[in-house]
Amino acid sequence: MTTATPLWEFVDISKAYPGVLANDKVRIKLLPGSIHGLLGENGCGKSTMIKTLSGVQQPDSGQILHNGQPVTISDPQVARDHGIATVFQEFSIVPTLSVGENIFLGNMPRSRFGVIDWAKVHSEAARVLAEMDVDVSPDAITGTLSVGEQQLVEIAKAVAMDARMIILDEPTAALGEDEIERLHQLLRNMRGRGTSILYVSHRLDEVERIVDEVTILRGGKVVRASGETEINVSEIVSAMVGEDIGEHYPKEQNATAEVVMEAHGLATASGVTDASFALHRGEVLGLGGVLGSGRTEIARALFGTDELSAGQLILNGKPVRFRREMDAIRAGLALVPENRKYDGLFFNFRASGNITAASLGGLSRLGVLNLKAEEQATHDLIRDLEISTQAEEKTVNFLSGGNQQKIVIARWLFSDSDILILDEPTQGIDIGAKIAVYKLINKLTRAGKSIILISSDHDELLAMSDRIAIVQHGAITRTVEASDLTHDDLVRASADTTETNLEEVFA
Amino acid sequence: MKRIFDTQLIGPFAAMVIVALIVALTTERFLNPGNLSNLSLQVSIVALIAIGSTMVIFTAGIDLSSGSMVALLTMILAQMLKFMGIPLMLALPMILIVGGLLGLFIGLITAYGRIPSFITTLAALIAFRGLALTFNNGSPIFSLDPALEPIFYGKLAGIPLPFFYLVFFYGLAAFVMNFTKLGREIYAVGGNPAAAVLTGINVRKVQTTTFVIAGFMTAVGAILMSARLNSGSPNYGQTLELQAIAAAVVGGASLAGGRGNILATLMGAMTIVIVQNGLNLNAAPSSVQNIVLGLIILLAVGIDMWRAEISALMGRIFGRSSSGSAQKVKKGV
Amino acid sequence: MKRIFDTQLIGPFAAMVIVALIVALTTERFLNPGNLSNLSLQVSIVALIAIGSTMVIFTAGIDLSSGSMVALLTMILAQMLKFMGIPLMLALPMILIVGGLLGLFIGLITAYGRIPSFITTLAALIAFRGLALTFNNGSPIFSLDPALEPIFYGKLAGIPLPFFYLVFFYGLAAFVMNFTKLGREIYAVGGNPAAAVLTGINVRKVQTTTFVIAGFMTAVGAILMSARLNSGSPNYGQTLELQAIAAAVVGGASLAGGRGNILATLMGAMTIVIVQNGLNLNAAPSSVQNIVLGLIILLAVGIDMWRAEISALMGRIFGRSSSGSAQKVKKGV
Amino acid sequence: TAQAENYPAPVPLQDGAQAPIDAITPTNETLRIAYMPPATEFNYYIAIGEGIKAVAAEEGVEVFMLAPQSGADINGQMGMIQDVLTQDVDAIIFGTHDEFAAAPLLKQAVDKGMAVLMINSDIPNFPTPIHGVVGYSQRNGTHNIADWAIETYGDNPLKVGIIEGQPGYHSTERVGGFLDGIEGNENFEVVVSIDGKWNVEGGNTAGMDILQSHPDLDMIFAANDYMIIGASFAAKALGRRDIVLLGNDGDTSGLEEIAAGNITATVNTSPFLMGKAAMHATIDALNGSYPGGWIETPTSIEDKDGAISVLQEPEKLFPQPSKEY
Ligand SMILES: Nc1ncnc2c1ncn2[C@@H]1O[C@H](COP(=O)(O)OP(=O)(O)OP(=O)(O)O)[C@@H](O)[C@H]1O
Ligand SMILES: Nc1ncnc2c1ncn2[C@@H]1O[C@H](COP(=O)(O)OP(=O)(O)OP(=O)(O)O)[C@@H](O)[C@H]1O
Ligand SMILES: [Mg+2]
Ligand SMILES: [Mg+2]
Repeated sequence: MTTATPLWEFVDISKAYPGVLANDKVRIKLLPGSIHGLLGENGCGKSTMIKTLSGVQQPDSGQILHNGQPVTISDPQVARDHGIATVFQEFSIVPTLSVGENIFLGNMPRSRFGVIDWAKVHSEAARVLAEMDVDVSPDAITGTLSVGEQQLVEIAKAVAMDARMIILDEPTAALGEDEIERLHQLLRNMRGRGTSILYVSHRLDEVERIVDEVTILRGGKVVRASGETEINVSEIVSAMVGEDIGEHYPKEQNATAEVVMEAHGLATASGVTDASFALHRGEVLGLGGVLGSGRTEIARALFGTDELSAGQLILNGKPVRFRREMDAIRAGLALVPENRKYDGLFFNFRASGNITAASLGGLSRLGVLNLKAEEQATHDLIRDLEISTQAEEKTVNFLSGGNQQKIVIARWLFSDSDILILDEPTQGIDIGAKIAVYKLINKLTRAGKSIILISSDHDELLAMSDRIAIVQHGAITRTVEASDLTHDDLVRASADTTETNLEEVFA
Repeated sequence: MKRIFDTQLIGPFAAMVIVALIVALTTERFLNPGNLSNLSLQVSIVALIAIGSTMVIFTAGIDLSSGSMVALLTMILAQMLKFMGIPLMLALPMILIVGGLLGLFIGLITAYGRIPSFITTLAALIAFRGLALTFNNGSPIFSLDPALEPIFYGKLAGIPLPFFYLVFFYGLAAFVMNFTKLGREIYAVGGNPAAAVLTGINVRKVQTTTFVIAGFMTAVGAILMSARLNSGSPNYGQTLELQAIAAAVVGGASLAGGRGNILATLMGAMTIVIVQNGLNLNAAPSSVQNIVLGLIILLAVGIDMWRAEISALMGRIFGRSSSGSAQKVKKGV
Repeated sequence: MKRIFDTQLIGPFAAMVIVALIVALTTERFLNPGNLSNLSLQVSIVALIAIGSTMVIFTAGIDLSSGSMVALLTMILAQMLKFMGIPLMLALPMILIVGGLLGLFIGLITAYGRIPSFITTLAALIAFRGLALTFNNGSPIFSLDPALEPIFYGKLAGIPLPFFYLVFFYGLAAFVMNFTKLGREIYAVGGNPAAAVLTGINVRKVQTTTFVIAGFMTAVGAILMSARLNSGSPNYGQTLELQAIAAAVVGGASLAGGRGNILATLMGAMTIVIVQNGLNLNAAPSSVQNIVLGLIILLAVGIDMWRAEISALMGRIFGRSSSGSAQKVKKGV
Repeated sequence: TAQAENYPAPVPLQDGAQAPIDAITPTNETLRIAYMPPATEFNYYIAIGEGIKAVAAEEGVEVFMLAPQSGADINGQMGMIQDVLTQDVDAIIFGTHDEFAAAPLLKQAVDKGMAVLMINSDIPNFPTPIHGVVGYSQRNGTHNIADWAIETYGDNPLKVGIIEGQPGYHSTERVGGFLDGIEGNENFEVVVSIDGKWNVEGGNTAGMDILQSHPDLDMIFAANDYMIIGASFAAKALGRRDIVLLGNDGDTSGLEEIAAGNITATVNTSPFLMGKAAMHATIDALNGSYPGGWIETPTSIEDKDGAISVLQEPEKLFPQPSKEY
């Protein structure tokens, strides 16, 4: 660990939003050639800090020192001029523009006359993508790429700047194991060249693997400062949460022998090629695979969103055919989508409207809603799931990510679904909220419900599933007991190598 | 009840009262009983049409077609009454059905053709006016039926009938929006269509339904227009769609969808009509009327947008008391 | 060049050619040289205004104000020329500046007041018409200046001057959109405003700039209108804003922003004008003209929306050859 | 010639406003004539068009109408004239809300040898020379109804409200004629004057509002029949059946409202007959037998009895009355 003068030093940065003090005298020192983790629960103020450092907003008070000199970062352009590149938590690509343009957005290479130099845009973008080992054309329209590829473009934007400091706010939320490893390699290379890196993630396994020092925030305040001790996950967790939370993966075994759903050779136009599995009552069936392997598409096929082009679905022994989501919901299926913000929540509703959205038919007689029953049920669920009681009065945009996720799951508890498909249910939520979701999974399986769990966090998938189905190119190639798999097995089994002999892997 | 008269009504209600006070103080005859009942006549057509426009806005759509549809429907009604000898009692329900069908048509193209409602209703705005011109060589048709006028000018217990139509249809609309599955689905579709699909809400059906309602309410407005003028004309209803949208917007409906109170639209319409009435009573030229209406729209939306800032400012001026309320007003449904 | 004339132009160009062919086959005098040079006169005003409307649409905004602004600017110009004795050579640049300032005003309220452009420009649509009525007691001002007419009716080498204005301004606009920082920022703001903010693009400035451009181009249109009619009137320009939006939309601009080609707007405007010209040459009544225009808007957007489906259908009918192109056409800017 | 029966003798146009009749060079075997009123939205111009068509049918010439829908759409009208110029028409009968806008295009038409006549106008000096003008004197018409009102009601003090059209030549002339007529008469006091936008809807709103602000009004004059029809509904709704309502035009529906006792009187300007006169003059111009100049068509004031007798001659009306009188 170097002891050079910090490249950047942030002194007593405070920032308040109406009603919250999001950052309270936060101090961070960033050394050249070091990866600095910024950790904490949802809403503790990480992104707020990052926005301040990137010039997106101004701090209410505090000082920013660059090589010991005070500077003001008045807008993102100034940050860029100081060699700061940021990958924001919110997607900041423009879907209608090409990959090359996105990489140089706000910073397009121009000729002497201020005219955009398209040849250079193309060649430079191609160079950066090649350096990152990303196989995407600079001319591709970014909106047509997969979520993971878009995230990589996002990172390429920062890489292209050749910055002295690079800030990444949850860059791996949409990435698979493989891409994460490649990103880490890239970051290590940059660290080697003396770049200073500020890294935010809720995936603590990653933190252990790559971060040199950490700053932990709680309620906007620093509770552990840089470089004090060795990095140790359980200490980090207790510092973040403020208490010892015990077991990270409180798995219960509730699977029974009864088969509730069977899929035989499902295929869809959107990329499912051959999905077969059986789901038992009380079971958590994990879907493991690399980014873009088609797990989300399998979920969509099961839920009636995408039409089946082949195969058969059998529910409680009877063949079923879902033509739209409503059919699946009526048959007792539920889908907690991958992206709760865009596909899950109604931000114009309070908890009640969100929780009952999938059950309006059952909640009404002759089209008239039973509002009393709705209030009561909402109240009970908020109590049972330990959701913030603010949710009763305020619209859900005021809630933390964890509370939001619980509300989406509560929707399907209320609709009394028997089979829940959870697509990346813990993405972007903090460790405390994750554990709450795991407990919720236990509660559900205990009550005899079955769960299909999709997660790119291999530790989570291994710990919380009873069995794991390996997904490759839209096909389920193998289903095995979770306890028979190790982390490495899962990585290798799902790796994108068609030649790999799977028998060998599981041997 | 609490649900219907929620905090979203406070702003539009306050705006209406303030405007009424200003007009009452500056204009002698404003508070004449005759003038007050006049107001319910003046507001009725645009306010009834605005029910549909508002519901479409709640789903994050927009309806630009209602003005032209009024023209078309008054011509169809006139044709039926004057040249086809269809009796009034048969012609009126037929017009309501035609209105609903035109709405259905627009709704189907919008929802199932995946064409933005701005486009479909812009096309309808232009084409319906053209269709209206195909009747009677494009000439107005007058003196339709003596029994038509009382529908607009009639009174019950001294109160103009349009007042009762307003109470009835706004009561019904408030009930639908707050107490029925359809109402909730309309807000859900406007709030997040992708999420609505994944929760099993038939988004296209809901969108189509709002256009059917809009078409039906436009037909109600067209009947009142015909009754008011005892005639049909391809020129009626020009810019009526903008007035209806203005009423919704002054009432605080968000064009982004998902947010707003249907009763606030009535208050928005009242606010606009009170101002126009006040200006008319003072014989203000139409130039002033236009400028004032433009400013009202801007102010109403501006105040809604800057509520947090204004309340913070008020807080700074009058002490901290009002600071909490800014957040509260955003309360959902 | 390849960048400007990209695949997004194919559709609108094909539409224009098909429409022109149909009109040419059904109408004797369509291909008269006189009539062809006529077309550039007919299209000029709306096409020039549509440059600004299209740029606003690219940022995911909408400009409803241009029609009324034309009325206001023709009145201001008339006032200056007729009653204030300001010479033409001074009055014209002043009108361009006033247009830009009005656009700036709308842009500032929209961008910095965080009010949706639909609202600000709806308010402007109403208020500008009112302002126009404040001049000369609301009466038109005729017979402004003999030197005004040649601006519209003049010719160079036998080609009407408006043709050259179109070439100049569309050339400039295409250059701005494709080869300058501003152009790319406009697309970025329309494609994802949040991302644009985070990348350091001054979103509000970009939005404001598009409205300034829109105001300026509207002033250009207003000057041509005054030159054509040698007068100013508070009634000019009604529904011109809708025609300009229709041109953009028929040219394939997405109202959701971020996508479209500015030259396609010219083709959209041409398509509309060719149809109107064809109908005029056949003395079609305004009812038919309206209905046809409504259908064109719907069809143009429909074909754009259903491109994938249509191409799949074609593929099924004519063999698989065309199936790949559907994706390609959606390719960006 | 036959002209004296078909239309009153023309009055010469002002100096330099008359285009030479002998320069007209018809090109078509069957004459082809364009009728281009300012808008289709006014029934009045449709009625003129019917008069034109009636003569066309008698004389075996071809006539077509082309006009924008809205009277405000002058740009649209110019576009249409421009499109017509590229066709082989022999004559244009036009009406416009903006003579100066139309002037350069009509100059082209005259230069091409077309016969060019303006309809529904009383301006004898169009900005570019044309062949003829057909219309009634706007100012005289409403001056006459003012005289009639003084004669009929002038013995007692009267409060008068005026509903104007949208500002412009027609509104100025008609309202001006009425004001000229009552000027100097102490019993007539104009207490309010507002815009009724030329249509029934606008007239109704205006009527409602002026009767609210001036409940003591005795008389309303509106600059056209549509607006006074709108105002009559307002008067009826407010129980003011006694109020004197005066219009201008002689639109069939206006006459029927007078016959029904809902409106008091109007200036009957016989648009159908005006159309016939214009068409005869145009055909004569193409034949060289029309000397050029302004043809003033007659107007009359029609109260209830007068309206009924006009309605008894439906062959001179368009549209046809809704019943037999
Ligand atoms: N624009 C804003 N307006 C008001 N409050 C905000 C705003 N942005 C963030 N906040 C609030 O500030 C606090 C800190 O939010 P921030 O986004 O910095 O948290 P975070 O640590 O990044 O959380 P996460 O891990 O969920 O990304 C939260 O209480 C949040 O609700
Ligand atoms: N909008 C899109 N248009 C075209 N192809 C897409 C689109 N979105 C995703 N794909 C493709 O579909 C496949 C699945 O993409 P996605 O990243 O959504 O994977 P996924 O199924 O969610 O993966 P995971 O297994 O991580 O859940 C990939 O091959 C991707 O390139
Ligand atoms: Mg964050
Ligand atoms: Mg996925």
